[in-house]
Amino acid sequence: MNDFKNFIPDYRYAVLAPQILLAVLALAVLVVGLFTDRNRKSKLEHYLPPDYLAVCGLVAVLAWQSSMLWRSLKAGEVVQAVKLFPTSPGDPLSPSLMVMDRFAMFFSLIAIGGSVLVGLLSIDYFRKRDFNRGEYYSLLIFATLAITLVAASTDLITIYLSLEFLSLCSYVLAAYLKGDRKSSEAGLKYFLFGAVASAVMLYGMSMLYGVTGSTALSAIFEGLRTAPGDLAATAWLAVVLVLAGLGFKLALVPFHLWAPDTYEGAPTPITAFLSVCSKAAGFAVIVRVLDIGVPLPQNGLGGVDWFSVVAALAAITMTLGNLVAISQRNIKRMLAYSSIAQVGYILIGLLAATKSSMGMPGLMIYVFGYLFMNLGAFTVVIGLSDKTGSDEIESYAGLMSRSPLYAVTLTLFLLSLAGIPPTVGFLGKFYVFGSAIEYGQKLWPLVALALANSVISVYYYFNVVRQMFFMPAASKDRISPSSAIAVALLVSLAGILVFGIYPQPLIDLARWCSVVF
Amino acid sequence: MQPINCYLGVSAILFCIGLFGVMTRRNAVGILMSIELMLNAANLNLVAFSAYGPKHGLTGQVFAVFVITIAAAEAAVGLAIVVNLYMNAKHVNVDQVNLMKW
Amino acid sequence: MDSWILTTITFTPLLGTIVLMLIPREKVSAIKWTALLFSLPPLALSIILWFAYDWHKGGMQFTVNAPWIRDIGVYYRMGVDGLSVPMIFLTALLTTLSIIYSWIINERPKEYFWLFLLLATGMFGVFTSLDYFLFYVFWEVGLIPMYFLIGIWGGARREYAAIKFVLYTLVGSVAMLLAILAMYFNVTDPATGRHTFDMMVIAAQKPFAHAHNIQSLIFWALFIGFAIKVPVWPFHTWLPDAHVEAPTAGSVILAGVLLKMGAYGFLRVLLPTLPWASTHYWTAIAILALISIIYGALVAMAQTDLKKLIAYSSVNHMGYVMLGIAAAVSPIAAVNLDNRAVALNGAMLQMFSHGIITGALFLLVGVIYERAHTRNLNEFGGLWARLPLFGSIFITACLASLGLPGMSGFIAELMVFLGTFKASVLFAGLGTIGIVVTAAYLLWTIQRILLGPANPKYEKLLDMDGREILVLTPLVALMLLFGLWPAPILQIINSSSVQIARLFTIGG
Amino acid sequence: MTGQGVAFAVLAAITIISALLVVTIKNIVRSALFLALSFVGVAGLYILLNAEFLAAVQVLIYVGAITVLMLFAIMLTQQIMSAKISQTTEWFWLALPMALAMLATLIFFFAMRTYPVNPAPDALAVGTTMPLAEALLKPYLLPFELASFILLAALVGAIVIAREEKPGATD
Repeated sequence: MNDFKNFIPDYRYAVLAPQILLAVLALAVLVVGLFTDRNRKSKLEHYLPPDYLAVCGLVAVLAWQSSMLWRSLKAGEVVQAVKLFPTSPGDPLSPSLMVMDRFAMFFSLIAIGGSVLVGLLSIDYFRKRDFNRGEYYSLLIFATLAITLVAASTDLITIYLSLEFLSLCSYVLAAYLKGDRKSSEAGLKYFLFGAVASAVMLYGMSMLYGVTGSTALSAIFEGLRTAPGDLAATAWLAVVLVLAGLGFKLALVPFHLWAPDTYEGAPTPITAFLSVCSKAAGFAVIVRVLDIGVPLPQNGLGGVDWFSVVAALAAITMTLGNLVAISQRNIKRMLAYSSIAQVGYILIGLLAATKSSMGMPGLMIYVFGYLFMNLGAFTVVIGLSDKTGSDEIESYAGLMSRSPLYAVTLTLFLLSLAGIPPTVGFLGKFYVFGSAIEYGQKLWPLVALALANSVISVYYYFNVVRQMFFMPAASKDRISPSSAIAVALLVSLAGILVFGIYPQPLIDLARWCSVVF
Repeated sequence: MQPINCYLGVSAILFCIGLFGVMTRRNAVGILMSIELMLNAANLNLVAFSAYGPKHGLTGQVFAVFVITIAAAEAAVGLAIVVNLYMNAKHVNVDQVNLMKW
Repeated sequence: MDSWILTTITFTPLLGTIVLMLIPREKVSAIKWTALLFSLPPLALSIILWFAYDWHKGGMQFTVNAPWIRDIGVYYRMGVDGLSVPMIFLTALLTTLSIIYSWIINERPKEYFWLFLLLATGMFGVFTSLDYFLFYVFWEVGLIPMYFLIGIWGGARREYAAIKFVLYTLVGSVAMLLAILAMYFNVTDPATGRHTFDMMVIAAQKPFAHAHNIQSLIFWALFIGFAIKVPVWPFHTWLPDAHVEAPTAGSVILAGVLLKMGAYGFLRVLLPTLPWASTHYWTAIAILALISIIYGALVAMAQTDLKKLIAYSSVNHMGYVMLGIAAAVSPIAAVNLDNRAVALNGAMLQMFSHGIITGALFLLVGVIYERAHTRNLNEFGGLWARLPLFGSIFITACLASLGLPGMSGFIAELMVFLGTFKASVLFAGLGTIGIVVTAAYLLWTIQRILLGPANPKYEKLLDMDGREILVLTPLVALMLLFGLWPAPILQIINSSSVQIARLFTIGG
Repeated sequence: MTGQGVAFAVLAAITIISALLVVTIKNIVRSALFLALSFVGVAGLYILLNAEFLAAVQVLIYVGAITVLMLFAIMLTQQIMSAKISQTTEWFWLALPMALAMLATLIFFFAMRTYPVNPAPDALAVGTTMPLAEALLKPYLLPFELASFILLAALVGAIVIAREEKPGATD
């Protein structure tokens, strides 16, 4: 029993506290839900409703995660990353299954913060529909937990497991409105595409394992560097297959086919979750896989040229997403396509990060800002469809006279999505495109395309603005948000404006967290 | 023992059969079966490399165990979704859910 | 007063928007007075700025320099020179007058004045900022309120005009953004050793001085950005729609200030920063300017809608600005420093005088449209007799617009042609065609509206009321003042012109 | 041909032919049964690859659980049992060349390459079950725990989705 100590959690595993808390919280919410959902008049419901328990718990975890990140930052360069679960215990240099670095913490922050907002949005939504809230919130928290694990995974096994964890929770959540055929179809589509994508990705992973002899990203990196030339094409194929699986999570064209229907059919808070938190997970993992797992061929050393693959994906993703968004009449679908296009822009940051020091912070700033602007937009969508019962863009006519708060905030969120200053959306675009310019002329055409797409996107974003401000209202009834929605709205609004006007703290944070281990 | 390429060939064939099934099957359960074939193909790779590789070690088998676990979970969730759709729509055919709609 | 004056000018209207938000939307009168109140300090300060600016010394004055985004070296940099001082005054004046003119707005007044104040902040910001990031932010901030002003309070095709305006302008600004980023990564501030967005440092460093291909690329990106705003033919097609559909005050701001932002961009950014490309492509600029002049004048002549006519006359008049700029950068050796400075002075003076003249004309269109509910030229006639005050002011403005000696427009155009004549006799000659046509259509317009047989339909029209007189008097006064005594404005703009001209003069 | 070779050929044939039948025959119930057979074939291949534990797991979970689960699902959604309705989409003629192209790519760029492996490891190598258990419970403890959470979440999700709600059960 000499190696017994390897079973005992090292004290450093305290860095997993947020994950453990999330798991405990999910179970607690599940149990509370079992009692309260059956009997809405119970004392437990009165004192500890599962939805408030979930949101408050998530806020607590968010606070914990922030303080951890803060402590890590204060510790300076010394403690940038904690390696967890080395694959061969005892050997300090062996690759590990997970690394809790600042990069992971940053994306955990986004995931947990996003879940807090999504949780707020869900309160009225599900109270009105009277569904199994306990299971709903516990799955939401499980999905959040999965994202935090995805962000920290450095081994194909953990990546696959945590991505599947996230996917399985998401499938169920997308299909959660049981009586609703659209939601069921949304769930089925999401599930089928997701399962195929993950099978393809797994096949790619098995090929990578074959080529390099390891599942740890750092070892794969070395393996690809030194792989015999005979296997170059195999490695390329394997990386492309893995990218296909990740492309599904990010809804990259052509792996996006599930997105619009799922976004439209799923419960709207889940749509918001998928378009923000789930994508954050996708970015975290694609960054980690490509950045530390797959070397670009250079200096005569081997590698896999994923650059042009990702560039091509980014180009068609942003273009197609935008062009199709123009013709949408349902705002959820429109936001779905717009979020497809946004991913195209963000990927430019990943490409540029191979040379430019602005690339990775740019990507992170963009994803961070995207959290607020997209969730903000969905907040308004949820608040309105609660009152008007419609998600059609036409039902937004004359909103300014019915609810100035909704109209003005939605306008600001859309402006931020379009990248108009002084919002955080502009800052994200500025950094991402700036990094691509810095990268060199190879990326200039892509940036030009992205900017042209930004102009196109203004057309359909402003179509909503046009309805809200220029069109006469169908009814004179005033609409006002519930308190949970109002909180989410103000948080998102503060997010896009504060970080848009005073971005230095966000930029510093992104810079500190942009080193990937 | 057979050269590893034989196993890889079987795996490739299995994967493509699965892919073919995914694209052609009309009903969701059929697609799910095809997906399971693809997962098995990947597992076969993992186990084969694990058995042959001097440096591959046991990782492949470990991975395969997890994949089987996930496959079970995935099947449970997927079939639940299928049953749920059936309760709502009385069919489980993917072309009737307009799968390829833009 | 050195450091706070520009900030105060820029952000007082923004403060006003916050105050406006606190006023209930039913209290229309309070809203209007608040808006006016917050537009006055910038006006007062801009007059003070005019006198306080030391034109003997020239260069950037009243500078502010505070760090904003350390990470990429973005600073809150502001400052004014002879180019921006008149523009700031023009902006402040037209904003205040527009707000007074808009007293008649009773449809959604809170939003209207809110947007107007926001617009003012954007415009002031563009003319004061010396940091590209800041400049771009203000450039875009000025865009959005105009979209709403056109879209909510505009005419029949307002939605189309509004989105067209936004999309055109955005195309320009993203091209500009690309160019800005490219320049940013190509210069290093010698003081800090890092990349910088400082306009002055970038201009001093001359990015891509030897990489002519890239410099051309950057030049055209910036050119498109500014040319759309000016607008230069063939980028002008948004302008007639936007002007015609915009509410009167919106047209005034649009023609009076927003178009100047394009020309300002040429003078502040393009010429000092990319002198090689500017000179290299001077013929292209000149030819586009000439087409704008002639095309604008001819199309204006064909209009029956008074507002559209004035809109096209803007294309024509801004063409002179561009012609002056082109002449000033021509590589022809015979053009000496003085010639170039004269051309630039003409361009800048034309910017200013076009602002007040066209502003006045749009206000007059508004005045007549409020009464007759039509802008069709052929329906009017003999209005001078009925509305003597309106008639006199209208004639004054038209004559100023066609460049009658004694008015500010005359001096501006004269200087432009003096400069151009040295650079190319042919271009100058072609440019005069525009002058002739302009004179023709403006005189014809006067004839159709004011003279001839009166339309009995409009017998009961009332002459201008106190508010309208209050709005138009300062503009007419300025046309005459700078027409007869241009020294106060020429002193100021000359200090800038000479600086730019020096860049293009061999041995200068 | 060695005995092993024969075994491999037979198992591979079983796997592939049943897999082909899974995706082509019309009766979905038979399809599920062939799926089970295919899984058994793969389990046999695992044994040839010295992965006895995996072979057992394969039979238990895939054949015993997943296939049965699918059969249940087929029963519950009875309509699709009828052999009369077409089970394939109109994508058939597009899917076939795509799958074949993918196959050619995989065979050529993946299966026919030389890997850094032992060409023929000892067929009678010691069992891998013990080391596998060691690996799962030592270095791979975290994924192991994670898998249990995944199963829990999947279970909760599956129940909540598939459970029939009693109408009027609200409040």
